Amino acid sequence: MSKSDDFILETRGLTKEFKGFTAVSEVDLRIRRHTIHALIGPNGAGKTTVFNLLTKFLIPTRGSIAFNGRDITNAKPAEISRMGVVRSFQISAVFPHMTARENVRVALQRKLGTSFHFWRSEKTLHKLNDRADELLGMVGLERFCEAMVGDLPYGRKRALEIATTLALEPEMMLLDEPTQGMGREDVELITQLIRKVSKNRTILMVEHNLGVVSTLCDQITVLQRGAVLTEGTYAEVSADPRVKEAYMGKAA
Amino acid sequence: MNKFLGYLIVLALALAAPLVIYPVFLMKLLCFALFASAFNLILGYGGLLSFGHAAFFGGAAYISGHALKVWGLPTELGILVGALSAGVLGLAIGTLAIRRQGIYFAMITLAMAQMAYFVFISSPFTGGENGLQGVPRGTALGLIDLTNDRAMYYFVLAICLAGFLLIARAVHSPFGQVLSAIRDNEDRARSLGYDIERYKLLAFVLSATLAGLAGATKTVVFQLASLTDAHWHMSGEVVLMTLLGGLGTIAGPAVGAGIIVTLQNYLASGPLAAWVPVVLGVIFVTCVLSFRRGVVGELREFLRRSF
Amino acid sequence: MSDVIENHDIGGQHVSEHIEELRIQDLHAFYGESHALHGIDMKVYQGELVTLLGRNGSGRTTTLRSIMGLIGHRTGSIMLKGEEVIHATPHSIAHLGVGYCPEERGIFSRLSVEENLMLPPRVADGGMAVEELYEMFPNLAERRRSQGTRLSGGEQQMLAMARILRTGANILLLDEITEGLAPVIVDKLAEVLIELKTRGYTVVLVEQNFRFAAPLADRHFVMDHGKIVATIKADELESKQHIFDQYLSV
Amino acid sequence: EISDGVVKIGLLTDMSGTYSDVAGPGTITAAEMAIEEFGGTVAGAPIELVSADHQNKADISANKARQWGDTEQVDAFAELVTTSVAMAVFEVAKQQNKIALVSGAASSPLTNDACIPTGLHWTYNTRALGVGTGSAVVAEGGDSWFFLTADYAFGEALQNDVSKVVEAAGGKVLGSVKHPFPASDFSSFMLQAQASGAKVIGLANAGGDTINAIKAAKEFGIVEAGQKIAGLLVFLSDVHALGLDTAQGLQMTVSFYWDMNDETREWSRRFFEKTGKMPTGIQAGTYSSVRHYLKAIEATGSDDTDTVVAKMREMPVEDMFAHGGVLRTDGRMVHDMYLAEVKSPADSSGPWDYLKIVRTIPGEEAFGPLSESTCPTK
Amino acid sequence: MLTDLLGFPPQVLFGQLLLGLINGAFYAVLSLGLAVIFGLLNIVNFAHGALYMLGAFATLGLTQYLGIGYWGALIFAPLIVGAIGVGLERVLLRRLSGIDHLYGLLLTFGLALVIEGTFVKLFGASGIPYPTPEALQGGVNLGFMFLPFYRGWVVVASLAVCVATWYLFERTKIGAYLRAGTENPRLLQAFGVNVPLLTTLAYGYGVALAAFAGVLAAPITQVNPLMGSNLIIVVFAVVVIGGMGSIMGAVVTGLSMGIIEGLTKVFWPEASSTVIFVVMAIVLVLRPAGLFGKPA
Ligand SMILES: Nc1ncnc2c1ncn2[C@@H]1O[C@H](COP(=O)(O)OP(=O)(O)OP(=O)(O)O)[C@@H](O)[C@H]1O
Ligand SMILES: Nc1ncnc2c1ncn2[C@@H]1O[C@H](COP(=O)(O)OP(=O)(O)OP(=O)(O)O)[C@@H](O)[C@H]1O
Ligand SMILES: [Mg+2]
Ligand SMILES: [Mg+2]
Repeated sequence: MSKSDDFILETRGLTKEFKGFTAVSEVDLRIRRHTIHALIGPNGAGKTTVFNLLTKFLIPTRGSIAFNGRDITNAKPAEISRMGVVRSFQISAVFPHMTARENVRVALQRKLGTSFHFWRSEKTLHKLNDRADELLGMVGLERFCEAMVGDLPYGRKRALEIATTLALEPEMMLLDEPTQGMGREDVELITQLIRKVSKNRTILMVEHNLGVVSTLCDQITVLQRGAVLTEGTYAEVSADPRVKEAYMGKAA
Repeated sequence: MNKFLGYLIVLALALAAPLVIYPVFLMKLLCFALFASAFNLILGYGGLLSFGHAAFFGGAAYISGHALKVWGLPTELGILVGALSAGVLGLAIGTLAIRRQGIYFAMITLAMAQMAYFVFISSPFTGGENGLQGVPRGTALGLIDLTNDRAMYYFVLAICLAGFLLIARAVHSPFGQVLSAIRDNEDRARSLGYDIERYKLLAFVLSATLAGLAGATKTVVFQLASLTDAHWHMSGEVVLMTLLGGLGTIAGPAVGAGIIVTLQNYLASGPLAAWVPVVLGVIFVTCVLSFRRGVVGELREFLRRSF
Repeated sequence: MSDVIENHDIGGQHVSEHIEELRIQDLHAFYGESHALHGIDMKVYQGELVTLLGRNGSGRTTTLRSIMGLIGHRTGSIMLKGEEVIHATPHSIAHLGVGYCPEERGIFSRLSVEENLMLPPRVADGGMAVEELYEMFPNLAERRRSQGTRLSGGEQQMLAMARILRTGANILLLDEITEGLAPVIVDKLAEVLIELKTRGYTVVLVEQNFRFAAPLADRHFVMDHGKIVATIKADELESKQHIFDQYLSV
Repeated sequence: EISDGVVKIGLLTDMSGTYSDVAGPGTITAAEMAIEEFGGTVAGAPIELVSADHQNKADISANKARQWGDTEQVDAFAELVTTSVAMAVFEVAKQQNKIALVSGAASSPLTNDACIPTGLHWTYNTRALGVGTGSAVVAEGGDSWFFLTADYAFGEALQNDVSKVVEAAGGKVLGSVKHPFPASDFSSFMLQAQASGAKVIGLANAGGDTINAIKAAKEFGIVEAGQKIAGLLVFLSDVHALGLDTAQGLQMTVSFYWDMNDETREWSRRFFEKTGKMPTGIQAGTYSSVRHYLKAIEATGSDDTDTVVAKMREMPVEDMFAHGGVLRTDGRMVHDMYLAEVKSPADSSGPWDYLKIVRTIPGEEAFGPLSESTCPTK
Repeated sequence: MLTDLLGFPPQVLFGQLLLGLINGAFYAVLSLGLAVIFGLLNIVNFAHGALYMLGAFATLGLTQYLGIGYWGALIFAPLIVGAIGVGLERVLLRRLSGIDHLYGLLLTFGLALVIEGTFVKLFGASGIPYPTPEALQGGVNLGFMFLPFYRGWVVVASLAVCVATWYLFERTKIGAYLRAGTENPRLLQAFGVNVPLLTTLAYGYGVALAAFAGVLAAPITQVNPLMGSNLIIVVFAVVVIGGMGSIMGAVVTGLSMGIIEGLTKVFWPEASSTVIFVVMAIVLVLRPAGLFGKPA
């Protein structure tokens, strides 16, 4: 298998219609292994919908999705997560009534295979604490291991979410606007973090912050009105007048 | 260490209690405490309000009653059969209900329980409105005569303690962790690869089985299973017990059950006899308005604040 | 900061801008037992656009929510158009002509896009016409019959903004309105805000996107740990860069 | 010879539910009136009455009775309205060897398959009700019947007993419909009864169900259209609730009516002074059963269960409720019953003047011979 | 012959359908009130049955003590009970805003116990008769059944109330406020809508609807302290089948459940009190948000 066509995820003719409204139409997406791939486009272009299709939160009207050459069009959310595809949410997704450590541990715990064991002590999970703290350290949350997550500020919750996602050691991560709602310093932190964790991983992200996109992403797909407008590197895409007009405006 | 001491004191009290207090009353209290704790497993820790738990409590009561009276099974086995069949019923109802949330979950469980009630009221083996009377208490382990109230008490205490321990363990187990994660944020738990329906279902079945254990034990104590046990008022009562004691606390439901059972028992023969529903109503209203965390929850909060 | 503010200080063109639209004194706010604002003092004049800057959790949203009367426990003084509103209910505050665009957008899922747009009662004359708004946000026009929460993240943001422009409110409290919007739309929003300023609206903007806020604002309030730690006028941006560095970076 | 130095009677009744009017607080008053007659002491020991609300629930009753027996030295249980309660208390009484004086529950199985040696069924039973109303109605030409039956044991027992009587008298039962208990709307069942073409619609239910059924019959013009309603268990308080306008002409079998003779009038007047209501059969029966129980203790000087029960059987029941009443070995207290008809508003002189006694049904006829009883310990 | 086929004359079937419709009219008005209250307060109003009973007692009281007859009661009883509802909301329910609706359910459950218990204590459990208004006495023979005029009036009056309510909630601005208020009352208030007042009025209105049903019921059933206690759970099921908070759902489901129940009474009478729950379970499995509910 040659390097160039080693695509970890491929979609063919992916389409989603909502009651006569086509949110995603005939999208052929090919994501190369071990790259950071961005999905950008105007509001309502269908980025989140594509995400939901890939992660099985929505069922495609037509088209197919293959992960590592396997057809996953009809898989369930939990299944693809176990296959190694993990997503983050546009609105922060944490377990607010648990501590940060417990949040991460819930993700680590699955691999132990004891999650149905209601007769076993919780202490059997303590052996995961070191790994959990290490992950929290990676996202700059070492001081918050014991904190109740509900009380953390927004940016911290996003960071925690990434730590939790990493705990699953996913082969592929899907990040929906990972820097949304963050201050400059947090954006910086997350950008570095994504770069750090992208080693040996494939990342697909939706992002409106072009600064982040330009520094991080190897490949960019631009969606407009549900269809692919163009694809290429940041330089290629941002030079395209159609992209400027439809999406970037003065920013480019 | 302190906690351990606390448990020891409670245990000692439980062992000594029948010397002072009427044992049958204590047994009733224990059974309801177990029932409420089982219910708390699904509401307090699973975040699912079941409004049909009476079906498990009452169903197990009837089945173990039948097993003991008609089939003549030994007492332990009869209780076990009752509890397990409640578990099976829980599996059936749970499979249907578990995909729904909030008020819809409550309503589906209520609907299924009403159907179960219909079955109970119309099957000949339950004795309909008259109930299943004269269930033999039998012996424990074939040795100890359970017609003696004291002996029966220790037998019930052992069963209920086992039940409480199982619940306490389940809450603080790997499974319990996943369960509280699911309660906090279902979508996230699913995206981490957990098949949340199966976790909820397991919790539901556990809760149903333990509720059944309570119902079956109660049948043996009173030698009687009746429609009261399966009526929707019972489902309501167990919610009230749990809330009054403190939702999502280990001791809360037991305390709540204790308060309600005691009240019902003592009000019924006092001057307030005709006012029982009114008095209970007033208690619930005040409880909801002024100490929502429940007795145990408020106590814990008070201790937390003052120390 | 001196109490006498010269005309040029506040970036407006009219003398009327000396009118205090909003004055906050020693504002404290609490979430349950947790103390979120520790004594805020600020003034905003009519026709002015100010920003609240700060890190995540520094209390900017809480400040807006306090002004709106949405925080149960608050003390101090908040004067809106000369009226004390610290004890007022949110709906009476709104009727003073205040429009609020919340951080979480708050689109009503049981209402269609159009119903969402038409929902807030008019609180004063001079709101924008619906057609004008649809022109401004064509996405909304296209999806007007959709259920509100079926919109994409960005579309919801547009709807949240559009809906308060219709009511005639002339004090706008805007919380992170560029969040999740495509750069082209952000550009458009900047134009809108400039237009609003010329119409004499008073705007308090909470923003992360400094690139967006800097050219629009007359003054910046920098917040940290529930306090205002610095006030920076538009023309001092460069000279006071160190303050930004201190409070906004790591 | 009196155990624990006190004679204690535990009265279990429905204090707030469906039966609180026909039984309820009034039965406590009635029992107290019986105790007062003894001046509060019997055989030198004080008489004590404790009471509790059983909420019509078998489990609550069993629990309470057991506790009374175990911890409060209660010697006899009284009243016990509704069949399930009576049966549950029978179970306890059997184990603890205590006396159960049933005046509220109606099912005839209490002295048949479900009987216990110390369970005494006082006021009436479903058979007696059937004999009274059933045979009277058939005799008047109502020879085809359709039943509206409460869907529980009591309703079934009532329907069975009445059916037997009707068929024995040459009538036919065309069908029946079981309705949920309790039910609020009877129009639909009435329509089915109407469609059956039966001459008589028998109401095998009680309390609120009977009241609502009778109202529905009136509303839908059932009686005008030529069918007759037979209320099989109707109490004075039900008539009071229905009003004479609706209830007039209704035939019913009663164990007691306040306005039968001077004795009943005198007692009922005293009862009325205490409660503001005229007594029902259950309330009068409670008085009678408690009084007879105390008389037996007085006579034997003992409160030992077996001694007392034997004495109670030996002595005839003589009071304003029953004359020459006989307590049989199956537990049945055999006394006269009465067939009554509800007066028209014009015939009534005012509140509580509701019934006209049409016929006295001799005890043997009402309750059947002992040989018919299927009680194994008779 | 149809009779042979069905096992009973077809007239019975028509009769039962009509009766079902009449019962359905009660369910519709009661569940409408519940739906309104759930819609805006997010409270499962367990006291609804007790308030329905209060409506009937108010009718009785008005007649006995003030000499106001049925027609006056039709207006005043809902007003009086509605005012009681307003009081309950102001004093008690208000304090539960913003917390889990479980607590609302509990509080109203407690209230129902208190109200019903008190009335049983005061008036006994067997109920007090209330005469059918003179103008509506008698009935008409429809051929397949005798229709009392009063029952016909019940259907007409209920439908009128239902249509008016539906219009109010789905076609006016108030309706939009109510729906928005269900979701995010704080924000709606921040837009300038007096939400506390809206909430109070909505509760009062829902309660008044219950009382209205109580007035309609008074001449049919007894005026009985427990008349609402068993009805509530059925009405509750009706609301869920229709879709919690859906006005249209409450009305349509109320009527159709009445009819289904009527049919069951012909084919399998013992099951008539259970059939609604069977329908509910089926509906919820197939359409989780109820027939007319919008999925969240
Ligand atoms: N469940 C749904 N029903 C109907 N329309 C929907 C639904 N979900 C999304 N849409 C529509 O599909 C389009 C694409 O939405 P999507 O959320 O994928 O956009 P997006 O590219 O993520 O935009 P943004 O950058 O604003 O988040 C939008 O116009 C949206 O209104
Ligand atoms: N509902 C709440 N309950 C408890 N604490 C809260 C709540 N909302 C905010 N806080 C706390 O109040 C403080 C100020 O929060 P606020 O939301 O005002 O910050 P912000 O500056 O708007 O930040 P962000 O960028 O996260 O929106 C934070 O410490 C936050 O954790
Ligand atoms: Mg999106
Ligand atoms: Mg904020």
